[in-house]
Amino acid sequence: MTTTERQLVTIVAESVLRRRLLDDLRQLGATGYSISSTDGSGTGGRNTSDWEGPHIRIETIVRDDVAEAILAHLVEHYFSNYAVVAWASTVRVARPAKFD
Amino acid sequence: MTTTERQLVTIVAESVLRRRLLDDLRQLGATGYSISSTDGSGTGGRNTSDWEGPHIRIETIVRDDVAEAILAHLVEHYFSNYAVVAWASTVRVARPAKFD
Amino acid sequence: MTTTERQLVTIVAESVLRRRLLDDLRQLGATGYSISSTDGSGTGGRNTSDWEGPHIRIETIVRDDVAEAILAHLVEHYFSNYAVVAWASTVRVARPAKFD
Amino acid sequence: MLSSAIVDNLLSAPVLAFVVAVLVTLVKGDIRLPDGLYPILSTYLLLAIGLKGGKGLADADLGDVWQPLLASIVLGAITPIVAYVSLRRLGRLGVIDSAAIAAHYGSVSAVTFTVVLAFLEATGEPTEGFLAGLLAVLEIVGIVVALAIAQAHLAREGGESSWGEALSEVLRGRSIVLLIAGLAIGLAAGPERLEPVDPLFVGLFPGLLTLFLIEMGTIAAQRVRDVREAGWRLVALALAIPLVNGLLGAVAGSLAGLGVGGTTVLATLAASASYIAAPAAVRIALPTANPGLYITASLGVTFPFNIVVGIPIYYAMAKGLT
Amino acid sequence: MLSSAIVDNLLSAPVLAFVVAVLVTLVKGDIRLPDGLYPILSTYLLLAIGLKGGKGLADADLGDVWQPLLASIVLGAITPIVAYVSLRRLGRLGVIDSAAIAAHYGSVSAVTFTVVLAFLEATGEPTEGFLAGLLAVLEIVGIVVALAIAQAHLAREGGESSWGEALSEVLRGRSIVLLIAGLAIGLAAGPERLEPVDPLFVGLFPGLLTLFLIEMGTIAAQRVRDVREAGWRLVALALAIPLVNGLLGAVAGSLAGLGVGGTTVLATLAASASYIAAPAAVRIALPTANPGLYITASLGVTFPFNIVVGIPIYYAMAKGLT
Amino acid sequence: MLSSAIVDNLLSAPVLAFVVAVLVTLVKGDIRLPDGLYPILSTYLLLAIGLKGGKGLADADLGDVWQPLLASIVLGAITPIVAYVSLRRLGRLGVIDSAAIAAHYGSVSAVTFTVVLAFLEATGEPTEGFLAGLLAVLEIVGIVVALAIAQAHLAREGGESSWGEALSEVLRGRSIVLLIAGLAIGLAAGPERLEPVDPLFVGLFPGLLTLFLIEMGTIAAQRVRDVREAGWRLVALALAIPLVNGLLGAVAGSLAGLGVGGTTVLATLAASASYIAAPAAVRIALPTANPGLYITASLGVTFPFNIVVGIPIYYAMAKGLT
Ligand SMILES: Nc1ncnc2c1ncn2[C@@H]1O[C@H](COP(=O)(O)O)[C@@H](O)[C@H]1O
Ligand SMILES: Nc1ncnc2c1ncn2[C@@H]1O[C@H](COP(=O)(O)O)[C@@H](O)[C@H]1O
Ligand SMILES: Nc1ncnc2c1ncn2[C@@H]1O[C@H](COP(=O)(O)O)[C@@H](O)[C@H]1O
Ligand code: NA
Ligand code: NA
Ligand code: NA
Repeated sequence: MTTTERQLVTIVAESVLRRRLLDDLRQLGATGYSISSTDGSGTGGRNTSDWEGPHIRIETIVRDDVAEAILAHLVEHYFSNYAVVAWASTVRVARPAKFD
Repeated sequence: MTTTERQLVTIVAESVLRRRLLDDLRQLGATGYSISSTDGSGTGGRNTSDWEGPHIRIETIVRDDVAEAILAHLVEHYFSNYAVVAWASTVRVARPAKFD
Repeated sequence: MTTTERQLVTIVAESVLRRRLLDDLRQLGATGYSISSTDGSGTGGRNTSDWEGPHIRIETIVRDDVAEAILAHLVEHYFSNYAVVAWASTVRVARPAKFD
Repeated sequence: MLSSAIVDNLLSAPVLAFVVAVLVTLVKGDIRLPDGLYPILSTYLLLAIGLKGGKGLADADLGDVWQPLLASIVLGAITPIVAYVSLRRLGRLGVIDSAAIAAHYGSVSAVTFTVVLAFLEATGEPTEGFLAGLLAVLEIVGIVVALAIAQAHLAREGGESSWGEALSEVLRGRSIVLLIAGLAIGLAAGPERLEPVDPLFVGLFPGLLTLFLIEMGTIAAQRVRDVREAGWRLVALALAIPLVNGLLGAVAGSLAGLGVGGTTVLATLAASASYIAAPAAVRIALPTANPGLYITASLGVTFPFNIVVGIPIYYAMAKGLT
Repeated sequence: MLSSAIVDNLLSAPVLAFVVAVLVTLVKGDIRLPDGLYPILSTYLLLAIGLKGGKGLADADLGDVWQPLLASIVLGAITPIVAYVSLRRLGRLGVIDSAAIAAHYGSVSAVTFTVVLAFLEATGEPTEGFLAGLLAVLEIVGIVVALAIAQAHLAREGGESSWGEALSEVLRGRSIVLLIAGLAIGLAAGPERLEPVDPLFVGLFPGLLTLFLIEMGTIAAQRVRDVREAGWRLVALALAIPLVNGLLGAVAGSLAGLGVGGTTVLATLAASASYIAAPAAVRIALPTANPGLYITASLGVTFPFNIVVGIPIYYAMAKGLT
Repeated sequence: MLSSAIVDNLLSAPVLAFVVAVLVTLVKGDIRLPDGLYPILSTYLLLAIGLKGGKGLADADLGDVWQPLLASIVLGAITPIVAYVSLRRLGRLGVIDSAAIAAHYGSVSAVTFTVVLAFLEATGEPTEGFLAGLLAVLEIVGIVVALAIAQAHLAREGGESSWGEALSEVLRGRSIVLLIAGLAIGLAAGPERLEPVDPLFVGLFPGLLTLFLIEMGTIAAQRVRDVREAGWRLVALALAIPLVNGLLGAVAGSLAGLGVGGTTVLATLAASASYIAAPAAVRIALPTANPGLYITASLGVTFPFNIVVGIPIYYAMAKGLT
């Protein structure tokens, strides 16, 4: 069957950003997302999850341009002050229209 | 070390499909899977997780042909009536035989 | 915006290995990780999670050479005796330095 | 008289918690219970109900039980048909959606059951101990009948329906299994041997039910938007069907020789709509049915109606009839 | 006298559990409670506190309440300023970090509140029922004042601060919402109607608080490393500010006509530092503030100090002043 | 006499819950408790046991304690050797698998401990308060001895074994830590000061144990398939070893001057097999050992055997010997 390429953007962030990030995603053109919680540690040293509770892990399948926009947005607004990590990868989906 | 390419198929679906989807995966040739729960929202509007509980998120590493078969199967049996999203991506594994 | 390629290594393992695996990752050069829990089944037949509790699922973004080293390390030390599955995929990140 | 019963019910901790949670959620306050607590509480409630029923059965003699049991089976067969016919005729809904919704009204809501027990407890009205046994019966029969209706239709159409699977989904599902396990343990151990576990399963019951209803309130409130979309016909029927089925339940209860308490409970069960077992079964058996309709009706309208004003009404019916 | 009160407090189950958990964690023992239990326990504690306060308000007449209420608002305005000024002057911290920390000392710690209640309960000292109402007020006012300070400064700098959002974060946040929901339910239902839920919300309270403090101990212990980094100035202030604010609280309480118990509670609230509502609000409103400073001060130093030795001190102050 | 004790035990809520859960799971019913409840319950049980033991130690004087303590250490050394030798000789298993399984029989099952306490409670048989202290000792010694056996062998073979790590895994692991933390808190606070937390840690104990055993039943039932594979030799030994070790425990208990209750408990501990601490340690120290063997033996055969029929047998032994 024919599949189409889309971008899967995964964001791991401290939970206090939950509402904000989900709003941002919608505005940047994501049509949906999946969210779960995760723990972890990184270079930020101090782990906010100790008092904020577990991090959130967001996955959203989007068009390439939206993926670009999301990463750029994260860099501009969150990377400097918050515990946020994000990555994008190419995936194949069966119903591309659902994510446009 | 030498790695071999396989397909990682990720399925996010409403929890009521749990038993069915896992049976389907086995029959379609998946040798194993990992399953966790997730929340989310999409174009389906109404979120079944409100009363069904969190969605399930299934990951299964399979051969390319099996990945194709899984996506095709999902499109045919579930996409129209259920809250299901799935994507496939290429990953590298160390023990390909384990997934054949 | 410019993104750089890195490797996302995902490890699913029985929970008893938690402390060990996280130590190994640090020593092999991972600068951070995200960890959550998952259930699943595979070819190992008997599912250790019945009495050990859910598996752990570790994600770590690393340089290509570190990814190689991690997979090699897992094959050598864990694959034969423990319930461990791992895969690597190429992802794009905005702040490559964070993962070096 | 009725109004005072409504106020008493409204000011009881569980119902009050439900109403407060609905209001808070409507003003966008975050009062959801932590994930993981909801399944724990529902597991607890089902087990506790089962144990209570099992203890009751241990004391009761078969003579008292068979008539209410028969009445429950009959109700399980009639109530979904009442729902189905009114949804088709008055609700102008298709066969599938009508059958889907009917399955919810044929089945029962265990939480509504616990609320009516708490209400009667507070009112000082005694209840037969074995009523939880009827709950298990009613939960199943109604779903089966409603799915059979859809099944028959689909067969005629040549459409495929996996209702065998749906049935086993119900029978092996946690809600039925926990209820029956509780019944079995309670029946085998009997009241004395269960005293050590009473602090958990009896003493904490009202408190944990209150906690649970906070979560129910947030869930129900999220359905309000859908209620608007669902249209006035469905909303009206989601209020009318419980009253009709409640009356049938009250009649059946009094005929079966239940006291005022037991009759009130049977009426409430008949009036209640399932929002756990039924949706899961229907989702499998009738995937094309619109969840927006059956969840909105059962969870968004009938459930709040029953626990806030319905229960006192069924109590009044029971007193009138026995 | 004071020392014996400290020993009594230290040997109470909740405080002892906290201390043991700290020690175990420091020797790398794994005593963390399972994930998911922490949010369940904090939800429970907030609801239980709210219900208790609501019951108290139901009994109290407005005449007794308005003065303490006023005192709380005044305290909510003064305590963060005390903190801010001392952090700027003595702590030599920047505006942002000072305001961020001040928000924590302006707000309150609900857990510290529950520990002082348990302490007074054990001491046999009666407390006014409506105190939990003051908790809700104090939790908010202090944060607002402190954020306003930062806000004013940032405005001058032309910097952007999303403090409107931060405020709604606090007001709609679970801790305030659960507290207020509990107050509303308790107030509406009143003591008699809540008796069925007392086994859960009253009977289990000390035990679940003890369980909760085990988790708090592990979290506080993880901050110890940070305490070293934070420097002696901040640590000293994290001990001094509570004592000053505690004294202010004791004075305010006695002026407001509270008894020894109520005055002790108000002093403890004034002395306590928030580590749930405040951090979340500050993280949003002042993202450039260093969490390493405000969490270490509130959770790593002030919280342990207050529950182990602070409470008996505030109790002594209260007895001296009333 | 014995048979009636077996029936009494079988009809107690916890054991009944276990049996019902096993049966339900075997007929593919879904009675698993929600994820997250299992770790919460085991945390609770370990803390509650520890607190009980701590209270007991607070009252006991060293004179009564040192003999049972010595007996426990001796048992901790002998029982794994009994297991190891019989598994090698009669079970015809390799060194690694024999040592791995022996570690489980040398260690103890805290849940079996709680079931025997509940059984004696129901029987009205008094027990020494400090027994939970022995539990902590026994849990560790047996594992160490068994791992030492394997260690010695592996050293000879020149094979590598990370048993230091395994040991710290046990000592820092949650089960030991929670137990010891509970003991410390109970010992320091003493009975009076712990009264406020009794509703949680004493009152709810039988109920929460019952809930826990439902989950244990589902887990044990999942091992049934493995039991078939494991072969009759292992199954036979998984029934014989507990009886032998139980007898040794009963003898040791009576020699150590314990009463019938305490002797029954020590016998049960000696007979019980660990399925939490031991598997985790063995998985690390002896990765090549086959979990299918040691989990099946301890969890699939010995655990059900002990709680259903073993305990009354050990009780009979104790009565015969003291
Ligand atoms: N290299 C990484 N791979 C995967 N997740 C990471 C990585 N680095 C950081 N994270 C996640 O991002 C969170 C914040 O990281 P940091 O901002 O570096 O403290 C951590 O708690 C992890 O959950
Ligand atoms: N674009 C997306 N990216 C990631 N997950 C999605 C996306 N769209 C939907 N989902 C997930 O799939 C579920 C069902 O989506 P839908 O069928 O569109 O309502 C949602 O609840 C999400 O968990
Ligand atoms: N093909 C697969 N795809 C995804 N996860 C797998 C796969 N096979 C095994 N796993 C995960 O790895 C764990 C151990 O697998 P195994 O060692 O094959 O028993 C399982 O419990 C799953 O969580
Ligand atoms: Na019904
Ligand atoms: Na304060
Ligand atoms: Na043993």
